Amino acid sequence: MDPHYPLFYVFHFYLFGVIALASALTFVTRKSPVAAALWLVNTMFSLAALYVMLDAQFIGVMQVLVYAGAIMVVFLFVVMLLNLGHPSELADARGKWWKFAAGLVGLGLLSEIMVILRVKLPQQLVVPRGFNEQQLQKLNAVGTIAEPLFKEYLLAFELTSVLLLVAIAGAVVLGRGRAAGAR
Amino acid sequence: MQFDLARPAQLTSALGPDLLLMGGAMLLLIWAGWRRESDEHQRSVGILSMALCIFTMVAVGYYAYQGYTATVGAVAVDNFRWAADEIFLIATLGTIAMSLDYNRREGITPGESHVLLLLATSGMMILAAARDLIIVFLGIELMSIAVYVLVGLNRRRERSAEGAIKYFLLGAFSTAFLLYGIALVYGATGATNFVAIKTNVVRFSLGHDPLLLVGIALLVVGFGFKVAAAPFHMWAPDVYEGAPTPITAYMAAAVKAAAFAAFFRLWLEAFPTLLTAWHEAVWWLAAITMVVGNVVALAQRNIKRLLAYSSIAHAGYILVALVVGTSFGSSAFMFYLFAYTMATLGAFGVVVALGRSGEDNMDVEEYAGLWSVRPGLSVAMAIFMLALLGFPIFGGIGFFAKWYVLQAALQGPFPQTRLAIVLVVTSVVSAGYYLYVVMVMFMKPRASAALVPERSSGWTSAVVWASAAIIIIFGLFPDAIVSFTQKSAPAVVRDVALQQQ
Amino acid sequence: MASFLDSIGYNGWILPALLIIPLIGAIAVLLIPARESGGGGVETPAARQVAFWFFLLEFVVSLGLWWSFNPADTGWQASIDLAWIPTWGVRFTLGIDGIALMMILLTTFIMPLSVLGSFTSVRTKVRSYYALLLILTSGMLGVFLARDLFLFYVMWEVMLIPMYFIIGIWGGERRIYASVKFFIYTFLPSLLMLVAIIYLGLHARTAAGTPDFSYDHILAIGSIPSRTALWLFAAFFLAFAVKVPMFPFHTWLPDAHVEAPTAGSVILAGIMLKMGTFGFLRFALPLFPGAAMNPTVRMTILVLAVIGIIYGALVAMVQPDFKKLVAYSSVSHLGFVMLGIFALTLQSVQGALMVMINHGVSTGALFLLVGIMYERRHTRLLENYGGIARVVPMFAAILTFVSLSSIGLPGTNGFVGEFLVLIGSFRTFPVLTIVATTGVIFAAVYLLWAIQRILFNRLDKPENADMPDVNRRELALLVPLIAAILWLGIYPAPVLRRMEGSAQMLVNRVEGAGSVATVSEATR
Amino acid sequence: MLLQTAGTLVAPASALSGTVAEWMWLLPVLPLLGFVINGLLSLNSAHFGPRDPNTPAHHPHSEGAAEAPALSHAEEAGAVGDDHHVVKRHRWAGLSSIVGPGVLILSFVLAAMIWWAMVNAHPETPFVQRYFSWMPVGDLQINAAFQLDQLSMVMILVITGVGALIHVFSVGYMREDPGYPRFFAYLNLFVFFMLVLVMGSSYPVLFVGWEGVGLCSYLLIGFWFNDKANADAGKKAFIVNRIGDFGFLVAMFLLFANIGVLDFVGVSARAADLGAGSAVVTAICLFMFLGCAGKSAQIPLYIWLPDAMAGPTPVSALIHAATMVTAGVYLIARSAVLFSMSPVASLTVAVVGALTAIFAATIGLKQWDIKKVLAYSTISQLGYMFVGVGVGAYVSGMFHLVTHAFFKALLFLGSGSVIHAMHAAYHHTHSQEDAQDMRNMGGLKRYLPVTCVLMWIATLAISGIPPFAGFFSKDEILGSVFARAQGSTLASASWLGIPGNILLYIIYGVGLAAAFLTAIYMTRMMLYTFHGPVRTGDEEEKHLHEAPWVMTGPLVVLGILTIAGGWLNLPEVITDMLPLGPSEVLTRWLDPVVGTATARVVAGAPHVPASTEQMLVGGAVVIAVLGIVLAFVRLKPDRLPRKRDAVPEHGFEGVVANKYYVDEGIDKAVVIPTYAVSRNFLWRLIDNGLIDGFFVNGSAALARGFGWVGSRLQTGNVGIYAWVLVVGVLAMLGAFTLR
Amino acid sequence: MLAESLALTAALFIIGVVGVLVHRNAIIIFMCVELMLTAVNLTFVAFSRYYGAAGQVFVVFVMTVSAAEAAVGLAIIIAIFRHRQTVNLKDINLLRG
Repeated sequence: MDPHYPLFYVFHFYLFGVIALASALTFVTRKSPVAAALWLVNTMFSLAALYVMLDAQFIGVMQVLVYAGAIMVVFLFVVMLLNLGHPSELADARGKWWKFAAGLVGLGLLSEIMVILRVKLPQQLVVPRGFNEQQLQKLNAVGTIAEPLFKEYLLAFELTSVLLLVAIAGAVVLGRGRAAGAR
Repeated sequence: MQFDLARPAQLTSALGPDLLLMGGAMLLLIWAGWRRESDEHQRSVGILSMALCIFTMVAVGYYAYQGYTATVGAVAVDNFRWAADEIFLIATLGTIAMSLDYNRREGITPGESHVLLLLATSGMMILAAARDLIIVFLGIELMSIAVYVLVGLNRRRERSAEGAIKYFLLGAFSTAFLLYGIALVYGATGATNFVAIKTNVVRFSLGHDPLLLVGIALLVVGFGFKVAAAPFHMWAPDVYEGAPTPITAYMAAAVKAAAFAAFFRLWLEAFPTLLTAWHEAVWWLAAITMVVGNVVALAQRNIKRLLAYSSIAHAGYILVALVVGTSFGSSAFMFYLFAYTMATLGAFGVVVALGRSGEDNMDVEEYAGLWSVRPGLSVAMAIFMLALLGFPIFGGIGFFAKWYVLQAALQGPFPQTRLAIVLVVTSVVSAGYYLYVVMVMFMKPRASAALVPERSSGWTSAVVWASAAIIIIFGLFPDAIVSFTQKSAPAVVRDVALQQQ
Repeated sequence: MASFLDSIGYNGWILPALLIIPLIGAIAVLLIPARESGGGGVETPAARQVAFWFFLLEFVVSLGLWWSFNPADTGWQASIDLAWIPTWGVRFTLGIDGIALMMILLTTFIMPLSVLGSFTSVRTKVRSYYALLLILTSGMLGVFLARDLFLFYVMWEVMLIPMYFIIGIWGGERRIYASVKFFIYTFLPSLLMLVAIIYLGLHARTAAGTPDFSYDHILAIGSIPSRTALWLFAAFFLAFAVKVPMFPFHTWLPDAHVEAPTAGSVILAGIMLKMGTFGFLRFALPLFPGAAMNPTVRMTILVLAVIGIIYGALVAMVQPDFKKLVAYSSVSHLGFVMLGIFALTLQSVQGALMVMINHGVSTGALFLLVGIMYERRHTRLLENYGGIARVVPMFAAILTFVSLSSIGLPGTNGFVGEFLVLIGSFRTFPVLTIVATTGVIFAAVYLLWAIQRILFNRLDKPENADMPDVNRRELALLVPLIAAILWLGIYPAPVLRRMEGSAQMLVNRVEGAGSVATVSEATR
Repeated sequence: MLLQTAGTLVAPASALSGTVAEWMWLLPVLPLLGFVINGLLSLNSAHFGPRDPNTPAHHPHSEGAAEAPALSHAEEAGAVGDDHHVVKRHRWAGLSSIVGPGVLILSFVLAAMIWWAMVNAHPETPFVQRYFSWMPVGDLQINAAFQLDQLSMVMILVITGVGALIHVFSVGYMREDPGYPRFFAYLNLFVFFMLVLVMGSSYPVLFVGWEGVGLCSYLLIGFWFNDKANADAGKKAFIVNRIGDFGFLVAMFLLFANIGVLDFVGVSARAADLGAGSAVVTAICLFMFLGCAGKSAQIPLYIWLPDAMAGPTPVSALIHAATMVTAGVYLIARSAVLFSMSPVASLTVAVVGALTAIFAATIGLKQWDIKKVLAYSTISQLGYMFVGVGVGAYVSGMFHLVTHAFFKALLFLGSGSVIHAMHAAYHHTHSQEDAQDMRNMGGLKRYLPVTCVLMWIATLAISGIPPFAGFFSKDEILGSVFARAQGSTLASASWLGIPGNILLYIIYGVGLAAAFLTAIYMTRMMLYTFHGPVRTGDEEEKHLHEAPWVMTGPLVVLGILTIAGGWLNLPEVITDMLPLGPSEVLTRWLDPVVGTATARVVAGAPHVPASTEQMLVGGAVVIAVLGIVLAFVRLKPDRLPRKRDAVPEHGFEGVVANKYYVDEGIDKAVVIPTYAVSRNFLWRLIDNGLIDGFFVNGSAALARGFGWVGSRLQTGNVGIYAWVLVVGVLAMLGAFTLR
Repeated sequence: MLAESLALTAALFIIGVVGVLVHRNAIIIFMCVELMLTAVNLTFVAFSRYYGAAGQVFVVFVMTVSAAEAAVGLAIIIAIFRHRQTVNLKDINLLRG
């Protein structure tokens, strides 16, 4: 771990990391969608905290708003709408042998992905120390995002708008089904 | 002229055709929502969408004719892109034409469906142009989300919904892998632009950087899913069967093509120097895909599933062109894409023309003795089957496509003789099911109870005959297309390929 | 005659014309307005006349080659050369040498007869049937004419589809199985050959970097490493050996021959099988002399050929079905051809060519006769016949005569071919040849026994007692074959002279290069 | 190459050019013409073949027919038409009976003229006429050319002469056969091929005739093809001949491979290159002899000839006695140059000939079918001829060939008229009796006096009683065997370790023994047929009568020839004693052809002293007489039971009567196994089972099986798909990271 | 803290994968996918400390995408539920073979 991190950050990073991991595990093991959703929200929160620890305050806020706020609420809404709340969806999870196998596969994947921990970034590309701080000083947390977003990644940004449009249209086409389906 | 992509104005004009399509689509969306949905309305929307497609094709053609180029940026401006775009647009055109009849028969009224097709196509065009991982990601999502909806378009058929959910869940799942891959590649190279990635890889000699390798692996998974390469193909048969037939055609032709276009550009522009790293993996991917697709197809009795597996097999063939990893390979890929799109469109066109409401006659055996009642359609179907089989003259351009891929495989710095052998042997296996369809149509006696399929209205048969004509004519004189595709390698790749040889 | 041909610039247009006439014919046949016929009659009977006249025209036109061909000139003749796919270095190049000449004449000679043979047997979908036959003709001629490997491959495959449909639609009970088997059986090796062809084309790449598939240029590459040459040869060998068919690769043939309609069988046996041997003569041997003359390879192929001779005869002997018997006899005859080709003396090669022609004529005639029998009694099983020589003397006489020519009785064509093959092969491979010569005995056994069971013995099937004898049409199609049998048997000299130059050139080329190669093998 | 010189250079040099010999091509063409005409006539379906003799309508006990020799049915069905109330003569019979014999007589006349021209010209070299090039391939130049020399002249005369007689005879014999024109067509075709055989100027051309006559014998044996037995016999004849032809072909290959020429002129010019006594020349001769054995019914390939008696009797006379079966002898004489160079081969020929002679003679002792007796006697006599040519006495071989043609043709035609009479008789009474079995005959001399007398002459001739033709020819052969044993290249050579001279003495002894047996069985035949009581049955007896003149006429002519034939080649021994005329005519006549070869064999050995020779001759005569006497003493024609109440012989006699069970043995040892193996092993197991079933369809089934498994994995449950996907991810990551 | 973030990302991502493998409830599986996406975001953020703010920009895009996916996905789930009255994938297997 690089020294120029204040202990406060480090401590909370680990703390919320552990929380995120724990609540993720709990989330996976839930049978009831509602419980799962709530545990997922918990994970999202702790991730938001982690973002803050990583100097990405704006993203942290977004995380809370979009994921925890919007997306998960929609999930819960659908769960309620379809009345799936109670764990009556029996035999939701697979048998224990499947779970065991799944665990093994997970460990296998983990062991393979873990090679990325031998990471060493090309130093020439890494921004000079303190650069991020200066940025934060110069243009505030929002500005640091807005700068590249509207310059370098303008095209991508515009594309997201089309993406959302597609999503809306699609949802409408599918959702207007009751009327159409009734015919 | 050359676009300076750093300047928004020029970037915009570099994206001219794409923007034309998107903007037009948005207008059409408004028009579609204007009236309460009805068959006439969806037809009007559809016809307008076809017009828009044609405009866009013209625009693309104009850009290609002008021979524009561009500075390295978020998007590429080269023949590769234009050729791909034209193919997407042809596929879209055919799909819309088919769905005009199909929707009427199946009672699919929302005109937005056509607009979604257009938007998905715009996503593909973005994919073909994308020179930045983020753009690739967004393009794929733009395309996929629209297609998720289109698969579930038929609200009456449970199978349609089932296909949609299967496609959606697995699609989102694979997207996660793709995204993770992007993240890791970004982390390893500090860049998302293809060219930048390549230069960084060379500069900092990241050939064995674990981050990069894992990232590439995950990217292979993501693209492999989109192009339905074994073992990431499992979704394809079910979804193809469930989706409305025109949409199936669209997925088999355009979606696959778009994913491949991005795949090729990424591989040839960003990772050419890592050939040794990814070569073996992709080699096996291609081989397994060819074998699985062709062998499992032998067991299929449902025409849509059969074509689904055939499309898997063809993904394998195209991957062979990718394994070669030269500009020659990419032009072979483009040619193959064209031939394959034509044959697939035509084949599904026949399926649409012969279908009955509710798609309850998708069993190949239902075509027994078709020749005696619908000679035209059965001959056309035979042409498409032979084209997919890669048979000369009768299969028209299909043969040249296979020939081109084989030539690419045997040429170049690393001749892929073994892969070529796998390709031809599996092609022979494929004869087992393509000929099965032909055999049923021509040699089986017509069942006494079988009722004569009603004549489909003009649009579908137009698609069928147009693609048949193109297949046969270019099957006799392919030179025009060959010479164009030879120029249509990703711009940056040329020099790289030359360096390698 | 030759001067007249020159005056009309015959050599300039004949080869493309040969390819185009049948296609025009096919279109013409398809354009005939459909007339469904009630009660089992023949649909659109006009189609068969039209087709027949087109085939006749084709034959007449091709006949000019006999005079316009110059035996002294061993190069390509009447050749034309057009651009087709420049970016791939593929050209539309046609030309003939003595070998191709005879094969073409054989084809154009057999086709009208086979059409005449299926006049009454084919009653449904008549137009498509004859259209397919016409297309098939173009394909087959294309194989003999092609001077560009790409073009050759295309034509080679093009033959497959029409035959697939002809067998599959108008064939017998197990037609579907037979047709699919035929298709896939021949498709696999030809695709392997495709790979080899591409390899060659890339190897013969021009200065501009585009591949080059022209036969002559590929012939000119001397620099194929011997191991690679072996593999390439293997690819070509498989493709041709299946088509021939040689001994272990022959099992598609009985099914295809038996199930195919008469015309189909005639064409299969008469012409298509020759594609394989022609391929050996035109491609496999000249392109890879080193590999072909490699002692192991050569010996293996020769042994297979001899096995084919004996094995085919023995298996033919025990067939209950006459058509199948004839089919297996083809295996035996083509064994002689392979023996002659790989024994590689002038006599044996010439003999092989003669056997190719003879087999086309005789076996074609036999299949036609089987068809005549079948049309009358709707059975091909020998046990359902017997003693019919008395009711159908004309048929009996012709069948006996044709069988004798197939047995190789001197004075008929069969003898000339087999004699030349054997006497030529004896010079290089005496022992094998002696074994092969026993084939003449077995040939007599199976065919004489068969015709005895058909024509002779007591006439104990009452339903045979009133079989009608051959009618005018059948006579009209059999007489030319009989004439050909006698002519080729008594005065084959003109044929031999026309083929001699090409055969000689082949032998010299392969022997020369082969010996060099074998030497280098030894030194390596 | 060399043949062209033969064609262009030799022919002008020949003394015959410019004479009537220029027309020799007409000799075969005439019969060919006859064939064409008769063939076309026969092709009208009204009376093509016989009614099926086995159809119940005509034969109430057609089941019983199985045991009875099929021959009877054939003869009956043919000679009289199975039912003379139904079958009229063939519509064109009249025309055929003019054309058929006519062409033969014409070509005989022409042959005679050519012969006369030859007599005047004394050509030393053969006269070769080249018509067109048959198979010109590089250094293999085979021309369609005819060659005329003394040897072929002899054959031509025999063929056309005897042939003409037999044709005339057939006019009567086949009178009522429904296939009348067809018969003459075949017969003419046969003569054509036979002439090609003897006139061909090279081995391949000769081979054309060689196989052609085989074909005709096949057609003629199976002439009454509606009887399976006849068809079988024909097939058997053809196939056995083919086995011989195989040898002939190989001989040709060897010749070409070693000296590169196949025409007689060229071979005799180049033969020296082979080297006398070399392995090659021996191989050539042995393979060629295999061919001769097939054609001339020598051990082991004699089996077809007895069955060949299924054909009409004139056929047996012409093809299976007079001409075709002697082709082998002709071939050896023609190839004298080669055989004389290989003592081993020559000895082989002699040994086989001797064995055949004695072997066939023993069988002949026990035959009841009159034609079978003659058949075996033919085989035995052919054996004699081979002994002759084998020991290098080519002239004597040819001499015996000629005389044998006379008397054997006479015998067969005689038997023909006998059978004809028997048929007529049996036919009137619709009896089912066997018309060829001697046990049903007896005492026929009263009804067929002419036939009886003539056949006795022939019998004496064949038994070697002076002054009939057979006596001279046979004695010449035996004498020359003895002479060779005294001293020759053969005597000095050794065969399978046995010294040549000893072997030759043995052969001589065997020859004498065979002569003895010949006398016995021929006398036996005559006794049972013409003497003793009539066993036909009283009713039939009324209908027995002599044949019409058209049949007896040729018999008479042949009888005269049989008596006079000996004068062709009187040995000096005789001419010294009595002034009968010029001696050794034939020898001198044939000298230009076989003289050198004979000389090479004799190798200047001293001539056998006249005294010894006279002694030998006397001995031979005595033995023959003894045989006849013995037969007269032992055989009791009046005690002979009729066929229907005859009991089959037992023990050795039974074995002999059943021809040593050779046919049965071959059936069991060769035919049935071959068929079984081909059917069950090659076809069923290898072809259908292994290649097709296992490899071809097996691989297809395998692919389908995998496909089935694959589609079963497609359970429709997305979870599974996710699993597969993740496993793929695992593999992919592994591929990239684990290395 | 790069390594830690990467490790945590991997862990969360794979937890998501395992969740997809063990669950049969469409909604829960979808949630697992969402978890995987978020996990990736952590990586981007972690890299953004080294390569500048671009990483954070990507996170914004990812969020948008997942929002869009959520909209469509839930619509689809509702559609299938309308047909089958269940979102349990083991009952959704008309399409097979």
